[in-house]
Amino acid sequence: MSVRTAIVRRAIDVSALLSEVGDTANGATVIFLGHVREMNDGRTVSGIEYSAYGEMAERELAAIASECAAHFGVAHLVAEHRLGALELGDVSIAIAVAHPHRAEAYEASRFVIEEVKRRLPIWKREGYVDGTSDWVNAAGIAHEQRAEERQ
Amino acid sequence: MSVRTAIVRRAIDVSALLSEVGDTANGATVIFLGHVREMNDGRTVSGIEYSAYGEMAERELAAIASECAAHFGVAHLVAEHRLGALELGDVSIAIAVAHPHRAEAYEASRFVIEEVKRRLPIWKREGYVDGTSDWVNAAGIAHEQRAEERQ
Amino acid sequence: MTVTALLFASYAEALGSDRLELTLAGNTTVRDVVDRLRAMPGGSSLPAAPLVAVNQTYANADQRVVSGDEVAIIPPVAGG
Amino acid sequence: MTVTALLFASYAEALGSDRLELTLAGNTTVRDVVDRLRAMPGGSSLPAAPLVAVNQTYANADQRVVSGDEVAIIPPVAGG
Repeated sequence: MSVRTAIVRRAIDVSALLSEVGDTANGATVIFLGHVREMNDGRTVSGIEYSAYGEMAERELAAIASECAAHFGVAHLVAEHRLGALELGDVSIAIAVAHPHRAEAYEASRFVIEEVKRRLPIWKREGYVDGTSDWVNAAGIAHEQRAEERQ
Repeated sequence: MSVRTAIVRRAIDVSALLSEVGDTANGATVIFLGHVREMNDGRTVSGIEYSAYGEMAERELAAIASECAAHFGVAHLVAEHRLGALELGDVSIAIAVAHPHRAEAYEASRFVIEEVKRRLPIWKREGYVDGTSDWVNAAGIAHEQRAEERQ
Repeated sequence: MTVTALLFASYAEALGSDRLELTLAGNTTVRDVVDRLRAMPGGSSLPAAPLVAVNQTYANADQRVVSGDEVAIIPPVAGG
Repeated sequence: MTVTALLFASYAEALGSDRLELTLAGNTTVRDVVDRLRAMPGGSSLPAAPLVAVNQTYANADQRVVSGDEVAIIPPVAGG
């Protein structure tokens, strides 16, 4: 079994991730890619600046991957999240999971992205073609709920 | 929206599929890869020969993709299934789905592989390291059930 | 009337052929084609009610077949 | 005692800093650190009960903080 995670400031090489999880023991590989999307909430996006609480993000991503590997028994898991200025279509996150069976490969992949969205301390400032920009608060409601649970 | 499916007799180029579904309108891409696995039911596999009812397999795969696109509203879907003699680790099927949202991307991807397993007229003869070989009947029970439903 | 029976994988091995031209009486169904194949040498390895496609579309056992139809007997599929 | 408060994204913009050294009395909790930050210029944009991590682990509002702790106020996350 191999598990590797990284917070990176360079382009994510999807083919390299694929090679990394590939071996002859597994029947199924599921790859999830998140991209910078042109439209968000009706506004035309020109790019996104990703920032993070770097050290904690590295720890949390590693923790998510460990939990996933333990829970689903994945054979190989590689996850990279990119920071910095991303352009339209750029890959912001890539998750590659290999498993002997497909059901677990899908579930493990989904687990990682959902936990990333829930708890990875990363923020994005979306730039729009009209020259404005805004912090994206996609997880705002979940965030308030989590904060309240902790009171 | 673009949908393309193919039954091929050459290696599947996963990077090419990725480029094909990539654009700036979609936030999520899910790729499923099926591989030739070294162990199956406790026997050590040396390779698999895939054969098909070729024309019908092409029609069914195209039908599955159309149903998927209509049901999940996927933006881009490319699926290729390989035939012929495959070695350990070779990709037998690749399914790439791009969607504005990740939940639908996962569900659409899963839909395609489950329907492929259920109804694509493709067979595999597994070769083992001991020199023997056998037709694989992984979907045997489902098959008997489907046949009975049709009586 | 004549229909073309297609056989694949283990079924083709059992009957020693992947394509047979069958001459049948009129008023024929998928079930009749299967019964004919099962009566041939090696045909007993076919299940009584296999999955069948007529002209590349899955069909019920009581579906009518007409002259020129392509009737494929589909072993348990194993794609993916 | 002294703790380091870390601020990110919109919270860092609101307080005009991404890192503040705070001197606090003993017997201090996460909630006390948040209250101190909210009393500072621009601090009113912080929610009364934001998500907080102490030394890079998510923490409850009543968790004790000790001298040298790194207390991060976490805006709504938006990774992926």
